[in-house]
Amino acid sequence: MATLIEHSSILIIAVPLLIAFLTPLIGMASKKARNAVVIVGLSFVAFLVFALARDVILNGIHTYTLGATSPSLTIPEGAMMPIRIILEVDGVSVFMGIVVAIVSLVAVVYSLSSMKGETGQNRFYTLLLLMVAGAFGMVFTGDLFNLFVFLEITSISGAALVAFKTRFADSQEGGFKYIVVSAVASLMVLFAISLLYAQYNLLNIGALAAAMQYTMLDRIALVILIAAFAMKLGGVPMHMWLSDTYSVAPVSITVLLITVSQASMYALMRIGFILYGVTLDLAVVGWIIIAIGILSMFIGVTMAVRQTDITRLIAYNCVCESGFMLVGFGVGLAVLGNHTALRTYGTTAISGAIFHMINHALFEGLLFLVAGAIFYRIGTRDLNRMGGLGHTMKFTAAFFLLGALASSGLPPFNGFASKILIYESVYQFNPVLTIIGILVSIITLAVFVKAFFSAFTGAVLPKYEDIKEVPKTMIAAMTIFAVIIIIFGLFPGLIVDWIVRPATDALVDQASYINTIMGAIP
Amino acid sequence: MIETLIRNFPLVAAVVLMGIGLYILIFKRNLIKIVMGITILSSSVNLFLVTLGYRTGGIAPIYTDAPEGLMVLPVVQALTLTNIVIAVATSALILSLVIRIYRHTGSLDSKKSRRMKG
Amino acid sequence: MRQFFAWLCLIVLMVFLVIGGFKMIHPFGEPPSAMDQYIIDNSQKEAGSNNVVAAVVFDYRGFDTLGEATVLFAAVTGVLLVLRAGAKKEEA
Amino acid sequence: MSKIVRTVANQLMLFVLVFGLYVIMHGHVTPGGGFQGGAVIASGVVMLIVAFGSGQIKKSLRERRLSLVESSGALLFILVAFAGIGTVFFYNFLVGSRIFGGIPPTGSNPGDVWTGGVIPLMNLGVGLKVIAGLSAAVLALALFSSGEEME
Repeated sequence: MATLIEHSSILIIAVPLLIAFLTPLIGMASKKARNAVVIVGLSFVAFLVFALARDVILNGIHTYTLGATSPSLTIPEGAMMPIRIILEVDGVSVFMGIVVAIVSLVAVVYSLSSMKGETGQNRFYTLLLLMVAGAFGMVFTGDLFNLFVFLEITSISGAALVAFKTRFADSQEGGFKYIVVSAVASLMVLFAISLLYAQYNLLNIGALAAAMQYTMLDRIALVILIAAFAMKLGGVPMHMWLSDTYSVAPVSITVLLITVSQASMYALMRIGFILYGVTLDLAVVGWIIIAIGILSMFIGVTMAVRQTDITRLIAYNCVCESGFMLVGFGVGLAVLGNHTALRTYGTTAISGAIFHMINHALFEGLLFLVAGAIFYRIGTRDLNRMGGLGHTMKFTAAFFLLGALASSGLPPFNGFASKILIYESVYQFNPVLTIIGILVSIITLAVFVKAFFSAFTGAVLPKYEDIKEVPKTMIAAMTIFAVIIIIFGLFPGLIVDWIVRPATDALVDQASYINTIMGAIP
Repeated sequence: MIETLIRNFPLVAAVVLMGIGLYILIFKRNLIKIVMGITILSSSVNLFLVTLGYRTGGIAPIYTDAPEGLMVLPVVQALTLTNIVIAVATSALILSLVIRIYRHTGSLDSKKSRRMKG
Repeated sequence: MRQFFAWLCLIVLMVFLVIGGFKMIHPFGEPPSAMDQYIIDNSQKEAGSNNVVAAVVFDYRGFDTLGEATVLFAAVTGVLLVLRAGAKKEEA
Repeated sequence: MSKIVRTVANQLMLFVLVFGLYVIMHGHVTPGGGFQGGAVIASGVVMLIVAFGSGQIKKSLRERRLSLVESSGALLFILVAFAGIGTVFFYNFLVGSRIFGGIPPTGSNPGDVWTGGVIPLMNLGVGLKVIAGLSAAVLALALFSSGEEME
C-alpha cells in the first residue's frame, strides 16, 4: 500500500493512458469487455485519487521525479536545479483530482446508454480516457512545459469528441471553434513559457518561482499567460466559442469539458499564486482577474436570458458561474501581500472560489446531463417546443430543479454554501462586487425558473404523450451528482474542513511549494 | 539600434512570423487560411524556441564523431520537436473538421457556415 | 470599429514583443545554460546515449514525449472518428 | 498515375523503408529518432497513395491493421516506461544491462548502436506508432476527399 501511494501520482495519469491505448484492441474483440475495462480502470483511478488525497492532506506535498533513481530525488547530485520532470501534488492538485475523478466516472456511466447505437464507440471511449488523463496531468504536473503538453492532449481529444456527431454540421463547427481557440491559446502559453525559459533556463514551476525576478519580460509572459488561460476557460472577452461548443457536444463530453475549463482555471491560479506569487503587482493583477470575473458574470447572465436553446442557456450560465470563481480568486490575489487582510477575508474568498469550483462542476454537470436526457427522448433542444415533460419524466424534472436551485445559490444546496463564502469575504474587500454578485444570482434564478416552467410544466403536448423516462444508467449518473450536491449542501462545513481548507492553504503557501522542490539548497 | 536588430535577427523573424499568423487568424475568414494561420503561428514559436538555445559557434548536441566546441542547448530542441509533432496533429484534426464542414455547407467561408448565433 | 480594435491589439502586442526581444532577452548566442549544461555533461553517463537530444526526449523529459505520442494518437483517433463512415447525413 | 510512376514508386518504397528504419533504430547515436523515421516512412506511404490512388492502397492497408499497429506501438512505449516502475516510472533501467546496455565513453566517440538503454526500444515504439498513425490519418483524409469511405 505504501508503494502504491508512493507511485500513485504517476499511476493516476498513466493508467488511463494505458487503458486508452488498449481500448481499440479490446473493443475489436468485445464491446462489453471494453466498457467493463473502462469503468473498472476509472474506478481504480478514483480510488487512487482518494488515497493520494488522504496522504497529501495528512503528510504534506507529494513529489514524484520521473526517471530519477528515487521518486523523491528532485535535484540530482551535482546540479543546482531540477533537471527532470517532477509531478508535484499539493492540496489544490488533489482537490482538482477529486473533481476530475468524480466527473469522469459519471460521464462514462452516462455515456454507456446515451451513446448506445452510435458508430465509432471504440474511438469515443479512447478519446474520453485520453481527455481524463490529460486533465489529471494538467492538475498534477509541476513542470510548465508538461502543463502545455497535457493542455494540448485535452484540447485535441476534446475537439474530436465535440465533433462526434458527424451528421450535424453544428457539431463540426463547434469542434472547429474549440480546436482553433485551444490551439491559439496553447501556442500563446508555449510562447510565454519560452520567455521564462529564456531568462532562467528552467521549466519547473517551483524552481522558476524561486528564481523569479519579475522583470519586464516576466510581466509580458504573465499577461500572455492570463490571456491564454482566460481564453481557454471562457472568460468574457473570449467567451464566444464556449456556448457554440458546449451546446453541440455529446453531453457526457460537455461535462468533461467543464472540468477541463476548471483545470485551466487551476492553471491560472497556479501561475498567479505559486509561480509569480508575492512578486506580482498584486493589486493590479488581482483587479484584472476581478474585472474579467465581473464581466463574465454580467455578460453570461444577460446572454442566458435571451436563449431559447436549453444547452446554450446552461452554457452561458457556465460563463456566469466561472465569473464568481474568478472574482474570489482575484480578491485573494489582490490581498496576497497583506497579511492581516489575507487572514481576515482573503483566505475565505479563495476557499469560496475553490469550493465553488467543485460545486460548479457538479451542478452544471447535472444540468447538462438533464438537457442531454431531454434531447435523448424528444430530439430537440428548443425550449419553445417543449412542454409538460414533467408529467412523464419525473426524475429528470426533479434533477433539473435541483441543479437550477443550486446554481442560483439558494440554501440548502451547495451553490449557496460556496457563494456565501465569496459574498461575505468580497464584501469586506469591496461591497459593490457583492451586490453585483447577488443581482446576478437573482437573474440566474429567474432564467432557470422560466426554463423549468416552459420545459416541464403545463399540459402534456400531444406529440410527447408517449415519452418515457430515460434509461436507468442515465438516471444513475444524474443521481450520483444529485446526491453529492445535496450532501455538500447539508454539510458544507465538513467538506470545507476536509478538502477545501488544505487546498486554500496550499495555494497561499508559496514557500513550502518551492522548498519541496529546492529542498536543502538555500 | 540597427546593430541590435541585425544581431537579434532570428528573434525579429520569429516576431514577424507571429504577427503574420495573428493577422491571418484575426482578419481572414477562409477556414483553410485559418489553419494556415495556426501553422504559421506554431512555426514562429518553434523558431523562437530554437533561437533561444543557440550558442555562438555551437555544434549539434550529438557526441558521435563530434568536433571540438560548445554544444547548443538540447532541451529547447526537444521542446521544439514536441511542438512540431503537436502542430502536425492539430492541423490534421482541423483539416478533417474543415473537410466535414465543407461537405455539410458547401462553403469554406466562416461567415456563411456560421449558423449558430449567440 | 472592431477592425480598429483588433489592429490596435496586434500592434501593441508586436511592439511589446519586439522591445522584449531586443532589450531583455539575453544577447543572441549567449543563453543562460545551467540546466542544459548539466544534461550535456551527463547524458552519456546517465542515459548512455550519444545523441543528447534523444536523451532529453526519451529520458530526461520522457514524460513529455509520452504526452506528445498521446497527442498524435488522439489526433489520429480524432481524424478517423470525424471522418468515419456510417454516420447518416441529416440536416441539423 | 502512369505505369512509369507506379513502378518507380514501387522500387523507391524499399529504400524509403530501409532509410526510415535506419533513422528510427539509430536515433540514440545519430540525428533522428522515432518521430523522424516514422515521418519518413509515412511520407513513403503518401508517395504510394499518390502513385496508385487511395482506393488501391486501402485494399492492402486496412484501417483495422493500422489501428492495431498504432496501438501496439503506443503500448510498447508506455510499457517500457512502466517497466521502470520498480525504481521510478520512466527510469532507464536498461543502462548497464545486457540489452542496449553499453555506456559510451565520455566525450566524442565513433558511436555504438548497442547503447542507450530504453531509448532504442522507445524509439521503436514511437516509430511504429507514427508510421501507422500518420498513414492512417493521410489515408482517411485522401479517401474521404475522393468520395470513398474508410472501413
